[in-house]
Amino acid sequence: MSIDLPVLKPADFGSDQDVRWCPGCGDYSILAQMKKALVAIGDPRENTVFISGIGCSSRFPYYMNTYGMHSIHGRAPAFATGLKVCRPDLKVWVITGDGDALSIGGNHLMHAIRRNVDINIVLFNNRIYGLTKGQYSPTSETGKITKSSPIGSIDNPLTPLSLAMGCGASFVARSIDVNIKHLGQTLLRASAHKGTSFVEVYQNCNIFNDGAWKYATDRETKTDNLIELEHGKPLIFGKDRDKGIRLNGITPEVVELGKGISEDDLLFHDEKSSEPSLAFLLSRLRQPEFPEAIGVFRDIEMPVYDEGVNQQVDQEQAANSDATLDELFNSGTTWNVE
Amino acid sequence: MSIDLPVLKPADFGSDQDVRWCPGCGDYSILAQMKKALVAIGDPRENTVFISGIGCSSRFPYYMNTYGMHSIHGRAPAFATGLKVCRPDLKVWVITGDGDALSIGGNHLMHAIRRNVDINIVLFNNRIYGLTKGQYSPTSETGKITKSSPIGSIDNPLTPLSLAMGCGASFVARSIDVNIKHLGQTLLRASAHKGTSFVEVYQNCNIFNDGAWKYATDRETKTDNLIELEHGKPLIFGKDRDKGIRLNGITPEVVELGKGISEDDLLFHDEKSSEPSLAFLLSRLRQPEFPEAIGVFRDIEMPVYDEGVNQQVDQEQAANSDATLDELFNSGTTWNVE
Amino acid sequence: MSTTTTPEKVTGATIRFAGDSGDGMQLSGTQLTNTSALAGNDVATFPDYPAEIRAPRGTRAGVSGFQVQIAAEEIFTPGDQLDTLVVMNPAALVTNIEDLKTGGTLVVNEDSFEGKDLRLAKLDESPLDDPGLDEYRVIKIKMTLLTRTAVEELGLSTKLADRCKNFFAMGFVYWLYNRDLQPTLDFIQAKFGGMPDIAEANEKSLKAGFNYGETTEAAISTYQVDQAALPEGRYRNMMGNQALAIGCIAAAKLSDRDLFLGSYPITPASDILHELSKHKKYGVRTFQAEDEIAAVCSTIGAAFAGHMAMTTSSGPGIALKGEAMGLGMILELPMLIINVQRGGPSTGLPTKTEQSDLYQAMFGRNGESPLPVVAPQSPSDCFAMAIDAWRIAATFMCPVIILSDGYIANGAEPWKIPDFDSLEKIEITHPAPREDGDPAFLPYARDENLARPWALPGTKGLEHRIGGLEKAAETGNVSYDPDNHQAMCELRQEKIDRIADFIPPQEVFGPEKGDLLVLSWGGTYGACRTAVTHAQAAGASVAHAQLRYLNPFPSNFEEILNNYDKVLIPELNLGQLKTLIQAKYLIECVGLNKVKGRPFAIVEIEQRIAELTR
Amino acid sequence: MSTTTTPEKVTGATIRFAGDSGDGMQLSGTQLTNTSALAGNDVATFPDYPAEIRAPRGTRAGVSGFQVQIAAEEIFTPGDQLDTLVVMNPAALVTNIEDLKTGGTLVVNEDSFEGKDLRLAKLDESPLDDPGLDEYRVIKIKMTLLTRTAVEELGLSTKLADRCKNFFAMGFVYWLYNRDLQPTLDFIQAKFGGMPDIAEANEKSLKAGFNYGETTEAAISTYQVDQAALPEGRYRNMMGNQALAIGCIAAAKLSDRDLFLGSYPITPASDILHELSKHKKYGVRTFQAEDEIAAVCSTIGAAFAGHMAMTTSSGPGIALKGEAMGLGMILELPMLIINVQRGGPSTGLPTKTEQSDLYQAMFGRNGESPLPVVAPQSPSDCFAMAIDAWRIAATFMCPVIILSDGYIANGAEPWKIPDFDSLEKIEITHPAPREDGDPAFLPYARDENLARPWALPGTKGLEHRIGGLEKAAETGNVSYDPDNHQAMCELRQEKIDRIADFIPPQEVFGPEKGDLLVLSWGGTYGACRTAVTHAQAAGASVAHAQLRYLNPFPSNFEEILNNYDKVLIPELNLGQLKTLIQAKYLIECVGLNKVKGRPFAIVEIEQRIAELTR
Ligand SMILES: Cc1ncc(C[n+]2csc(CCOP(=O)(O)OP(=O)(O)O)c2C)c(N)n1
Ligand SMILES: Cc1ncc(C[n+]2csc(CCOP(=O)(O)OP(=O)(O)O)c2C)c(N)n1
Ligand code: SF4
Ligand code: SF4
Ligand SMILES: [Mg+2]
Ligand SMILES: [Mg+2]
Repeated sequence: MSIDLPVLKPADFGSDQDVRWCPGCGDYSILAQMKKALVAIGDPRENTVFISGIGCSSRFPYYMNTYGMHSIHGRAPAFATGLKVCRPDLKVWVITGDGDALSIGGNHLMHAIRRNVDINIVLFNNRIYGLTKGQYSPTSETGKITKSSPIGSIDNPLTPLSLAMGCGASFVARSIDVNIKHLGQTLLRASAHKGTSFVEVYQNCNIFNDGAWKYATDRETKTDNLIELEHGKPLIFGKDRDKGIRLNGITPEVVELGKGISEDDLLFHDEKSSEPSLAFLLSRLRQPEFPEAIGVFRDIEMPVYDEGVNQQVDQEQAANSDATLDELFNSGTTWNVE
Repeated sequence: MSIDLPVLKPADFGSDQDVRWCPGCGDYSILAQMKKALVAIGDPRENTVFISGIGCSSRFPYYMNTYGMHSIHGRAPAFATGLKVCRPDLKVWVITGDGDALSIGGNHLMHAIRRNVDINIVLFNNRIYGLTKGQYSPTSETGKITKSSPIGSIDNPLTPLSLAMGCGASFVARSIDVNIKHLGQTLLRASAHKGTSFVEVYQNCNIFNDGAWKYATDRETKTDNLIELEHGKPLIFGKDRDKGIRLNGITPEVVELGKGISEDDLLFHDEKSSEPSLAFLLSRLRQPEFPEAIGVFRDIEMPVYDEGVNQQVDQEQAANSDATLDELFNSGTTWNVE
Repeated sequence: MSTTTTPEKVTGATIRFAGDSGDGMQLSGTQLTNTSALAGNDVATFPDYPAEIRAPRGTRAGVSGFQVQIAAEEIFTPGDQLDTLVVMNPAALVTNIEDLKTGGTLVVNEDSFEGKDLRLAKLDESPLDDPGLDEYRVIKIKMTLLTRTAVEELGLSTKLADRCKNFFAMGFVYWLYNRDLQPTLDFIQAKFGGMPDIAEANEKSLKAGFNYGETTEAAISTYQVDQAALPEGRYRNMMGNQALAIGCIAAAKLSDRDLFLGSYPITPASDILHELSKHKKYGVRTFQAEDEIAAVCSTIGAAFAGHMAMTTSSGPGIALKGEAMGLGMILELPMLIINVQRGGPSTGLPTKTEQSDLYQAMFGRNGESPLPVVAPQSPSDCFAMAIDAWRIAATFMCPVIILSDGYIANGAEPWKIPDFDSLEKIEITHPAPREDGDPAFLPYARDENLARPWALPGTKGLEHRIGGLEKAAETGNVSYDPDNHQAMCELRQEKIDRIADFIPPQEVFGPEKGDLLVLSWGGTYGACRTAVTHAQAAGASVAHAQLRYLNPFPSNFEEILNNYDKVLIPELNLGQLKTLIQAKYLIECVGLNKVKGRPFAIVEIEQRIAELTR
Repeated sequence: MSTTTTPEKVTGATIRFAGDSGDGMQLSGTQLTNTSALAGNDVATFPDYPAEIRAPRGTRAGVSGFQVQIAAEEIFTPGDQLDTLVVMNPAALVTNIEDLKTGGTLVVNEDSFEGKDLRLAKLDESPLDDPGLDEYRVIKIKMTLLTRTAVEELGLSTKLADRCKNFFAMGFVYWLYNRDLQPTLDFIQAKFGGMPDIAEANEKSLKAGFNYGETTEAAISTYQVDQAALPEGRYRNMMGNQALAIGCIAAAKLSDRDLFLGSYPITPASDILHELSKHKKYGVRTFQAEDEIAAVCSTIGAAFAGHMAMTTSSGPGIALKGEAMGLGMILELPMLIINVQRGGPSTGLPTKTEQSDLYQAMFGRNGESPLPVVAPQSPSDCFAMAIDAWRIAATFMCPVIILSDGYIANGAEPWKIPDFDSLEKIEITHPAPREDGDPAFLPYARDENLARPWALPGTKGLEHRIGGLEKAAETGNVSYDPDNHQAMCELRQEKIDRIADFIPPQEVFGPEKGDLLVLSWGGTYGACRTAVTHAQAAGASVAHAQLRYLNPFPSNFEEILNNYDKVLIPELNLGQLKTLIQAKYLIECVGLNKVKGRPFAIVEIEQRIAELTR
């Protein structure tokens, strides 16, 4: 039997609410790519749920014509876990910011990842608290001057992907708001993965932290400052693709190709490695010493939490298909009073 | 001028409160080693503060004749941060359990580590919630049968040291309750480190999870199942010290020494490596595939949070030594009413 | 079963086993309870143990007790003063003796009153030498020695042999109260069947204890407690937490859906998690969350999903849930939030009971955030209350708070087992899918109860977004409109207020008008009901009202309050219900407030009634 | 400054700038405020902006407003109805016009009423064509064009040029109200000095606006507001959050210690963090924590350390702090917990004001957990209240909750600057070190205020452990003793109750006895005081009491309440103070409850007074 399903367009995924981000905000681009990705994914609108915390980024669900919940600050992964455990039939996306996910919400992020709940977490990293008007965030660089750090912040920044690896993440990727094709692809990969997909998106907040990712988005500099990961391929970068990353023992170093160094000498990417050490090492490549990696760092199979829960329930139900409530009521020692 | 300070004995660090752990609990040994370590460290009792959360392990401060706070569940690092920022003159220890630190307290642990607050965190890992009578914890192995997981838990366990590395920890170590010498040494190393020292101690809960670390403590098996890290030394283990860990690319493998493999082929430990990838890799060595590493994984210098805060304050005070409150009151535009 | 002494008939007895935490006193008490219930007695229990897992052996802090009242009439509490106290060591003796009635029976394990035992209990002399013991009927038994001898032939280690002591003690008490050994023998087989040696040792010890009584005629008299005249039916013993768990499963099935529990362990609520995690075959999903916040948030997620969602905790954990409970309130999704109260403030007295989280339940959230609050009155009432609470939640689309307490949670009493089919169904409808041309779905439209529709993700055409910002009436879109905000705040309040007409009217036990109304809520029910019964029998003009619905109050409640000259509110707090009632009805009430981590004794309430009605 | 029209003398004026969030309205309002204050007027402000950082340009949701009342007499609010409204676009016009007095002046930027502007505001026709505008004095100005022309010679981009529009509007209003341009010219130099082009453009625009008024005589009359008769002294403008910050620094210094703030950003409390983080030179340490829980816990750590410790947040964040606040209470350590309230419940209306967290402050913790609660009445009162609160905390060794609100936090008024030396010191003593032979240190011993000693880590011989479990009197060791628990619960309550004798008695404005008492707390002060003043002038028998101490109530409070036939409690909630008062004093009160995210208008209170006193 074949039914003609109406083919949705990206605009069909937009709600009737006015988008209220600042003009020029990187969030617009992510919204646009998400709508396109959903078209490609092809699930009906009603089977998709967006859950967010609080922050500029977390307004996202309001703009999607799917089910959605704009929850409280930092806790979106926990709402998503409850929802997904009960309704494994739904596609659940978590939209969060660097403050929402890594500051107040760090614990829930960590546990969703280690349990490997089948949800897709997209972290809009603008290295600032946007909604509360510009305090430094856990990803802000040390020394950052903001409203709450007038002579520079002291905190060492977190690297979200390293943290995810520390929690045993099964899918980890990074993309950039303005790399629209790459971003779209990355969202599709995240959606295809079974288990927690964790995607960091470099996002520009043009009001409070304009240019935070300039080095990664400027035409001139980006090819030198970014390295695009491809499974099974050597780590090559540079405008002329003439530079690469090589391992010296366990220490990465930048080398120039040619001059006796060939592609085979380079580090080869393996997103399927059962051990996360390579992915961890790649997540530690940071500006200005190294180009920063984008793409899929890790994509492995691992037991999925909500599947496990439902398997146990199904199994117990199958094994006790005749269990009645009266049996439950009457279990243990009972006696009659006449 | 030399003053004869009274030399304290371990018992001097014990309070007058009855120790209320179950007979046979691994916590006793840690308590004993801590008292000895404090003698060796040599600080006066009044300059040491123990802060804990809630759990069997978190009763620890009551048994120490120092300053102490038995706070609320999971939040000890936050109390310690406030204390240390205000009073960098004090030695602050955080005592916590696998539930306290990694379940409810995960976020505070993560942020204390990334800020590198100068505190020593000792995590008693018994892979169970002891105080609440035996539910599985974030370090319990998958499939564990407990009161709250009657047909086996589904959650993937966390590796505390990998998590710490994911947060950019500057000092990370592991020891075992019954390896009393090693434990004592490890506590001393933690104390000597400036910044957050994170120490995981394998601890036996003989009531609810007896034998969880049997493989690492049994006379017969322990030499094969543990590898003791030493800075600058190759990774050798086994009863006859005839086995080692070698890197194959970035993947560790167990090899037998001799048969063409010499010590020089092995992975050498470097706790001072500026990049955490090696320490991360070592933290991923887990039973039964690999021996598990004990000792100091990482010990590097990194900016220390409380120092940074106090430097800014000192600097601002020095630069404005004549600042008066009246100046503060009168700043901005003022006018007189006559 | 025969005995040489002719038993003395009594209408009831209160018995307490007290010993070291490692001595198995909880097991002894539970067995005596079950055996007595099977014998047709009414029973009520009160376990009381230290916060430590194994507080240092032999110390006062390590004493664990289990009290049970068995009776030939309907009872409501585990009893005030003890008829019989069994003590396994000096620490147990000194910490429990004051609860023993003058003339009561004190059974002592003589073997553990050595120097070391005394030292651990911080005693210089043996309390057995205290002349004060003369007021009791003291029965000293060398239990350790006798138990060892009884199991000798099995060749167990001394340590294992000594573990059977509690069965010896039990056996002796069974003899004293003419109990049938069979239920406990069955239990031993069921529990230790896999370890035949242990099973046999326990059996032998139990019988040895019983026989010791019979053979030595240690006591002048034994007792017989006849069957209580409970209503006809099939019964089982039920503990409060267990009843909440089973009640919730029933509620889920009555509303034709699966149950989800998001919880983080905490004393004394954990047993609900433990119990529910056993019932996956009934479609129960339990999620042991990383903390209480994740627990409640996952619960909200599950409610959004369309499940019967619930979260359980105790005071400190509920404090952490406050922010998310506010979200649950403004989202208007149905769910249960169960607080098994314990001694506060802060970490407080984790294993002790108290009723001091009523304020928190009513007011522990930011903004105008009203939620219904209900409180079961006894262990078995937890079953009915769980179903009631879910009925309210589903009908009015709101989280409902259930306030239980440690006393109810761990106490046990006979529960009359209902037929599942006899329970009233909970009808829930979800809006149907819509097609493109259909009118827009309004997620914040209202039905006659002011409830909004519960639209389930996955339903075509009902796509909608919910969140914590103020929402426009009907559409639920974010709205900063001032008048809308006022209207929505009032509407949410009004919705909760209207529940007053949905719940049953308040009942009163005793005269419709009179000098005094004793008003109680939660676990103080038993003590209050009993005290009022006694006072009524003594001729006082006093009635008792047990308030099971705390927010909103029942619709006829004000009228009732006005029917009495005085209102006495006994509470295990410093006057929290009193505050609510005075604020709402401007009726001055008399508080009777106890915060000792223990339930009221009946006599405490009787005394106050006497003072107020004299 | 000269003007061709002779200004009309008025006792005051209420002016609002309204435009797009990007139009710089907050700056315009602030400048007018400062200039007027410098001119000797009393001033009071009310900024009101959307929750989004930049809500979509030109939409109704994106409108940002700043209202200021300037007056020649003492005023207490930013005014009800507007004398002058400046609107920069159609959205601003339609959303603000209803607040303009009949006959009031409407200044319009005519240039932004094009098709696109109308569409963004969801309008089909230009509201300028609405005949309803006839009731106002409408002044249409082509501000965009005029501003562009004014700055033309500087060769700025159109975008930059258009950014100067607000200075043009300001200039025009300065002309209308006879304001001195100099303070704003100075401000421009200070702020934009580094960008000479921008500075010059702003200057030119400001002057152009002023000159436009003068040249075109756009208005029939201009206004002159004379100096207000404020008490003699030196003044500055003070916003509530700023005053709290500076008050806390002062409090720390008055008690001779450094200040620690543990906080997590949240609207509308963040500015306290911002302000304090600037004052490291006064020994202030600010810790931007990972969340509210870490914030309050670090605060407790800092209090243990001996600092003046504080944490700041708003409703949802305070909800998260509940558990730790309970710990702070049982630890009996001094600290301040500041809640700058916003519209609730849940995330609610983050940028709007409300007073709905009083319940939460009083009751939002598990167990019996009383804490003092105080509430400043106005922006400048925040300074005094911070010092008061810390004095209570340090004297009674307890956390103190300060309830501010968004209205106070962002509002500004003149503050009479005190001499630091004239402020009363806060004496704190810490127990001295002890030697080995000295008597044991008792961390829970009590002084005459029932306060325990504040022993600082690092002090020899005072080593002690504190925690959340119930503690034995005096020693502070863990205690499960039932009687001790009751005694400690009562003692902690008693300690807070005794603060009633420490705080000043309640004052009343107006007759000592009478028909009506208007009772207010927090930011409703100004509207209530003004309304009562008016009613008194009209002959009503009405008095006003502003309750600055909410827990405990002042010692003479009951007596005062009994002196009036009726008590009216206007609150920006559904009746929270009313609940507390009725529960405690059994006096029926009349509520006037508004939850619209906005402060009371004076007339709303006047009306209710009239009804109740007629
Ligand atoms: C419990 C609570 N605490 C604090 C806030 C205030 N708050 C809202 S969003 C936010 C941080 C936003 O930063 P981020 O997650 O990076 O999102 P962005 O706005 O940058 O997209 C904060 C602190 C809140 N709403 N709730
Ligand atoms: C807010 C709160 N939630 C839950 C609890 C109950 N609780 C106390 S300790 C604990 C876990 C203890 O596990 P762990 O940290 O591993 O310590 P252990 O007892 O094993 O040493 C829990 C769940 C609590 N006291 N407070
Ligand atoms: S403040 Fe920054 S992150 Fe927020 S909407 Fe504006 S540009 Fe985007
Ligand atoms: S329960 Fe386990 S961890 Fe706790 S005291 Fe006993 S043995 Fe130790
Ligand atoms: Mg951000
Ligand atoms: Mg543990």
